[in-house]
Amino acid sequence: MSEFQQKCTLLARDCLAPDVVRLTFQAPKIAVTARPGQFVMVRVIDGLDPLLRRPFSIHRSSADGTISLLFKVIGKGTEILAQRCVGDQLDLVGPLGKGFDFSGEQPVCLIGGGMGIAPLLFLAEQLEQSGRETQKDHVLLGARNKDELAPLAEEFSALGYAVQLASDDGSVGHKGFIPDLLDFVLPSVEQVYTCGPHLMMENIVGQCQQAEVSCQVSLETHMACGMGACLGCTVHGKRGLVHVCKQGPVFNADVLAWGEI
Amino acid sequence: MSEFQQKCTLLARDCLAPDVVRLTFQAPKIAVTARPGQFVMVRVIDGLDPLLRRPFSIHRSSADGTISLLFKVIGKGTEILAQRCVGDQLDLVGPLGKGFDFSGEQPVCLIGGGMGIAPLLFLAEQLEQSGRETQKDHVLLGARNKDELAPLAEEFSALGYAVQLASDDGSVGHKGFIPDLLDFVLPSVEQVYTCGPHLMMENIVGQCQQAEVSCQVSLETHMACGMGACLGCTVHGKRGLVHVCKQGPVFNADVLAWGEI
Amino acid sequence: MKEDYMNPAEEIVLCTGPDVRVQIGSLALRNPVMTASGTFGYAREFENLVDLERLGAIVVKGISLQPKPGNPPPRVVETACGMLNAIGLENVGVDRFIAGKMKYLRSLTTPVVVNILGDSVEEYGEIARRLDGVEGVAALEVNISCPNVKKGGVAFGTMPEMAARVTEAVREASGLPLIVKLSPNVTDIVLMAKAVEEAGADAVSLINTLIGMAIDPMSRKPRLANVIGGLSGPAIKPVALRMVWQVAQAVALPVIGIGGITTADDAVEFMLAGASAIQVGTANFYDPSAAENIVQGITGYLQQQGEDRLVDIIGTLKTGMA
Amino acid sequence: MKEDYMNPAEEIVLCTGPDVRVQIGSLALRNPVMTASGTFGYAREFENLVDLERLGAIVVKGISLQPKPGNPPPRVVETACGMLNAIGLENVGVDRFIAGKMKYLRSLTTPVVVNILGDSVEEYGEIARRLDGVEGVAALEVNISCPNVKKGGVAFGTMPEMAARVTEAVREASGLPLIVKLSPNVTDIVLMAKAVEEAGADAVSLINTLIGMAIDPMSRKPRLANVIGGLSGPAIKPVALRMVWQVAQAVALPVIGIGGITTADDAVEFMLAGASAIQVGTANFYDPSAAENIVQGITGYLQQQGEDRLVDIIGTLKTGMA
Ligand SMILES: Cc1cc2nc3c(=O)[nH]c(=O)nc-3n(C[C@H](O)[C@H](O)[C@H](O)COP(=O)(O)OP(=O)(O)OC[C@H]3O[C@@H](n4cnc5c(N)ncnc54)[C@H](O)[C@@H]3O)c2cc1C
Ligand SMILES: Cc1cc2nc3c(=O)[nH]c(=O)nc-3n(C[C@H](O)[C@H](O)[C@H](O)COP(=O)(O)OP(=O)(O)OC[C@H]3O[C@@H](n4cnc5c(N)ncnc54)[C@H](O)[C@@H]3O)c2cc1C
Ligand SMILES: Cc1cc2nc3c(=O)[nH]c(=O)nc-3n(C[C@H](O)[C@H](O)[C@H](O)COP(=O)(O)O)c2cc1C
Ligand SMILES: Cc1cc2nc3c(=O)[nH]c(=O)nc-3n(C[C@H](O)[C@H](O)[C@H](O)COP(=O)(O)O)c2cc1C
Ligand code: FES
Ligand code: FES
Repeated sequence: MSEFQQKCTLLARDCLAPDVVRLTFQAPKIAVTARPGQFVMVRVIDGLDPLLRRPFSIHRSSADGTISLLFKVIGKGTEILAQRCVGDQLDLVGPLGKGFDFSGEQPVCLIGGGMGIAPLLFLAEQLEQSGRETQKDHVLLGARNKDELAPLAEEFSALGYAVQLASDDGSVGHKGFIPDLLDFVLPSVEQVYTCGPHLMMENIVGQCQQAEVSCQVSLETHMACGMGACLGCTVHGKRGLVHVCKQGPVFNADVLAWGEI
Repeated sequence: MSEFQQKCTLLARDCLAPDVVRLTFQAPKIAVTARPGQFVMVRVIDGLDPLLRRPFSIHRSSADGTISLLFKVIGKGTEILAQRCVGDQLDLVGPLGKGFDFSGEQPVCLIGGGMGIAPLLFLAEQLEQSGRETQKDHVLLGARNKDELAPLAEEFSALGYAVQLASDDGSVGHKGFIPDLLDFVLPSVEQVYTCGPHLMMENIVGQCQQAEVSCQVSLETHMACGMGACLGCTVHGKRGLVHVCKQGPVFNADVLAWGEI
Repeated sequence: MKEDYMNPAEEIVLCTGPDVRVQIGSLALRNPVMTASGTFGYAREFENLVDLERLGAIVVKGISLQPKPGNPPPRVVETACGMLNAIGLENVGVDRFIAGKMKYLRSLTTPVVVNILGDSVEEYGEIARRLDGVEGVAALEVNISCPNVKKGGVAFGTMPEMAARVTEAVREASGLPLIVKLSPNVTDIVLMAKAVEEAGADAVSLINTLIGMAIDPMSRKPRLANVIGGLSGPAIKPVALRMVWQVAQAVALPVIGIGGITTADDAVEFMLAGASAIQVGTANFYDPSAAENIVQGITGYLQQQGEDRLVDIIGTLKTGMA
Repeated sequence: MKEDYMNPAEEIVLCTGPDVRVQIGSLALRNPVMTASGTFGYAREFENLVDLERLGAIVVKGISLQPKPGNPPPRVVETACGMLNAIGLENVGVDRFIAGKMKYLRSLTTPVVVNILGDSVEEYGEIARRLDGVEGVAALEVNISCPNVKKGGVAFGTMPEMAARVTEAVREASGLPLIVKLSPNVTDIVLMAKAVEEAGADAVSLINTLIGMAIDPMSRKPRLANVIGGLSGPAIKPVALRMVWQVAQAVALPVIGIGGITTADDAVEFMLAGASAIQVGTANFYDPSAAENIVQGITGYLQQQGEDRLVDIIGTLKTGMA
């Protein structure tokens, strides 16, 4: 495993919803090494405010040396990032962390909530490229509304997956919570991959445990360094604290102490 | 006297030289009230680094409600300011300070060195609009080279002034120091207005005192507030310290203690 | 004149919204937002930019017995998210202050707090005496971060006994509400707060500036003529908030929080930590509308949190594990 | 792997340029740029991003006698130009450190400084004893900002006597060069520096973090589970620089400057103020190449200033009026 610090040119900036942005960077070294579930630390500005880099999952990584990030504007850092112009050079460090383990051949289910969808597209693409029959795999995506979901859903569909949607306002798919959809899917899959809001993941992990289906989750915590140096990114594991940036962000759900995280 | 805090839209951004930029803002309230020699405090960024506003002389102020600033990129703040895009909204406070006194009718000489030229164009325009015969007035401008001087010189010429130039590299006009040109001009003027590097102004003030020509200078100091509240912007006057932002930036040269400033 | 950012709907909120009044001892404030000493001049400097009648209180630049010329320039320098100042307490002296500045200040309905400083215990007492009974002075704030000339220049604010003696001297000399402003440059600020509480203070305000320094690598000279100066601004907010929290838990006096406050959220942080009011300092420089915006933002916060009265949130920080 | 920003011309400069070697007591460094404890892990974390052989020295994460799990999350929060951390000194303990981490560290030619911490004077001594004679350990840095459990949790670094006793205990237990790392949360850091100088320290490093706090207004909870934490980053640089300047004037020991250093100019400021070396801390997080860039930038500075040897600029701040 190797990571790089690179000045990366911003190649494209698409707004999927008013506050949901997809950025594509020229990042050859990162793109070549990245695996689904890994992330990058982005310096959103050259100045000192905000000071720390921001972590984002790699949403797409392409053989042409580009990577994409998909994120929602929620605070100072993402606001600045969303306003960077095509042509700007940003300083990225990555790929970082431990990604998804997707060596199996049995049907799987990818479950993304909100921006948790970001790493799953990269995973979906890699799964598809491994030559499997993606029609047997399931993709469940949830977000606030149709605007946010539609463009992403199409990209999963284009890869051949059976995609089901849930939206908070019912503007597309099931109105409500994504885990509601899981009942019907769990019996036919051997592995669940999920990323999204904590409550959603907790619920999914519970269902998986009952159904005895293996589940990998991608976690978010506040990170100062992203590479195991600050020890700031801990969460409670069953056998003590674990560091999300190095031991994760993807964990086998069983190792985590869900009640305390 | 009244000052305003306004979000001002950046209307135009011209590069006069690689590191010399002119910005024009929609700033109706400031434009209407501004007098030559006054300045604005500009918040170059919404974040907290850099924290303080940056002071810039009003370079032009027009009846259509716009003001222009002319500045050189020398550090963090000016670098960011130079990169702001047309359409951006910047927070300006102004007009601030005491400007030039230009009530007299006798021939005058305007002497600008480097970015010290900025406030003099506004002064030259107002003098011209007051209906005087600008051919009898002199304008001496100095800067590093022709690139920096030519566009500005033309604007003074267009107003009818007799313009003489000096450049460090001799690429236009006299090769060397602007004060060298003053000998020939001083006998024919009653009032000198100057803004520029400290050494240049000190030399000019000396020549004016010898020739018994009144001289007004515009000073620069580090400023935290620009409106008389922080007491940070002091320089040595003959009768104790003076505050540049409130008692200046334009001073009658006689009140300042030139050796100590 | 201040650009009018508010629309009529927001205006109405101000009239019918939550109760944001607070009390600092006997001093009643219409809202908790004060301007900090040395960062708001004598208020008139801001009259065109800020609606002074919207502020909770105004603390004027520190006043000494005799006029002080202050330090030689340069006196201010920017630092990362902060600034250093070594103004050197330039001011016109208490008599010219009363004669020259109070008339305008009296014309405002906003309470005026006079920040005072001295070289000796006696001098503090004497300034307080001269200000006692001056119409329009609502309270005194005692800056104890000044060097005690008789004790070799050690700041009054770094030794509990000296701070207590200053407090007593001012207490004796004046019946005005007495706020003692603490220095953060100490090992244990709680000790200082307790000392001035026992000595008769009605409230404490904190923090004054941290001592700092900056150097110009090119000239190899300090960036301030005075070499060292006071660090203020957002950079120091975490330290200020910690000290306010520690002091608020340890004393019964009302605490006024100061340090890097720029937004309503900042102000709320201090109030949750136990401050009954706050002061806006350096922010007045980079955003003259900061104090006014904070007043409005606090109202918005209370509405969002479903609280009717600001006093109900003071010190309600949840530190338990729950 | 680090993106190669340097062109060949610059490479040559590094070979033929000014002499940037410095000496910390008996410890000779190829350049003055060290990485600060707790911000560079055990160095290996950065092996792909930084050429570790270019650093002056590496200070590893603080080591205690027994393994420590550290504090519950959240442990870090960003502040204006800074960050707060309450890691709680998580580490594997001295024995596992020696067994598990030293092998890699020994493979580097860069000197390794081990930062140690304890709950009691005895514990400091014991860790020092276990590290004494371990191959590859070039020096000890003693973190005295930890609470003395026997003295009700008051930090060793806030009382001169306690700091002196820790220093003596380590001095007795080990022949390694001994750096004592001072806490800035004191009224008079010079007193602390003198106390550890007398107690046998070979050098002092400063500053450790300032104690700070942050609150989330929405949840009304502290942003750190531990409530308070250590403030680091550019925000604290002015305070650090002031303390380094004060200490460098007062003691004969070499001083190592720490606090907010991000650029070569920052490093130079500390050296002009009297530091013989510097440590890069929080900057490693937001710019992993910071330390390496500083090494290069210092060389550039010396060339620009026409200086042949870095040691000639140490403490050359011009504070006179001239
Ligand atoms: C491994 C990992 C992968 C991520 N991938 C994505 C992604 O693909 N798309 C996306 O939209 N978001 C993602 N996030 C969350 C993203 O990092 C935050 O939304 C972002 O840091 C917010 O920054 P801000 O300055 O806008 O918010 P602010 O709230 O202003 O940030 C303040 C501080 O809190 C931290 N912070 C705030 N929210 C979060 C959060 N949810 N997780 C971690 N740190 C946070 C910031 O990094 C910063 O240090 C990921 C987080 C992690 C840890
Ligand atoms: C009344 C007044 C009018 C001015 N008018 C102009 C103008 O029309 N055109 C122009 O190019 N410049 C002008 N200046 C200078 C301009 O303010 C500085 O060049 C600018 O502040 C530099 O900011 P920076 O962040 O790029 O530099 P930095 O060096 O990074 O700034 C660091 C700090 O030093 C201050 N500072 C640095 N240089 C100066 C300086 N020369 N004067 C005052 N403060 C300084 C900055 O404001 C800031 O607080 C004027 C200054 C004053 C006081
Ligand atoms: C330029 C300047 C001048 C100051 N003068 C005084 C003063 O005269 N008396 C005083 O008690 N505090 C003075 N202070 C300290 C402030 O009132 C305040 O305590 C400090 O700046 C921290 O708050 P802030 O971070 O919001 O600025 C001054 C601060 C600044 C920046
Ligand atoms: C996350 C983190 C962990 C730290 N851990 C230690 C430690 O274990 N021992 C120690 O002496 N200092 C520790 N420090 C303090 C730093 O070594 C340094 O003194 C401080 O951060 C100031 O420098 P900076 O502003 O460059 O970060 C830590 C700092 C941070 C940010
Ligand atoms: S983010 Fe620093 S160790 Fe994980
Ligand atoms: S800049 Fe603040 S008083 Fe002049």
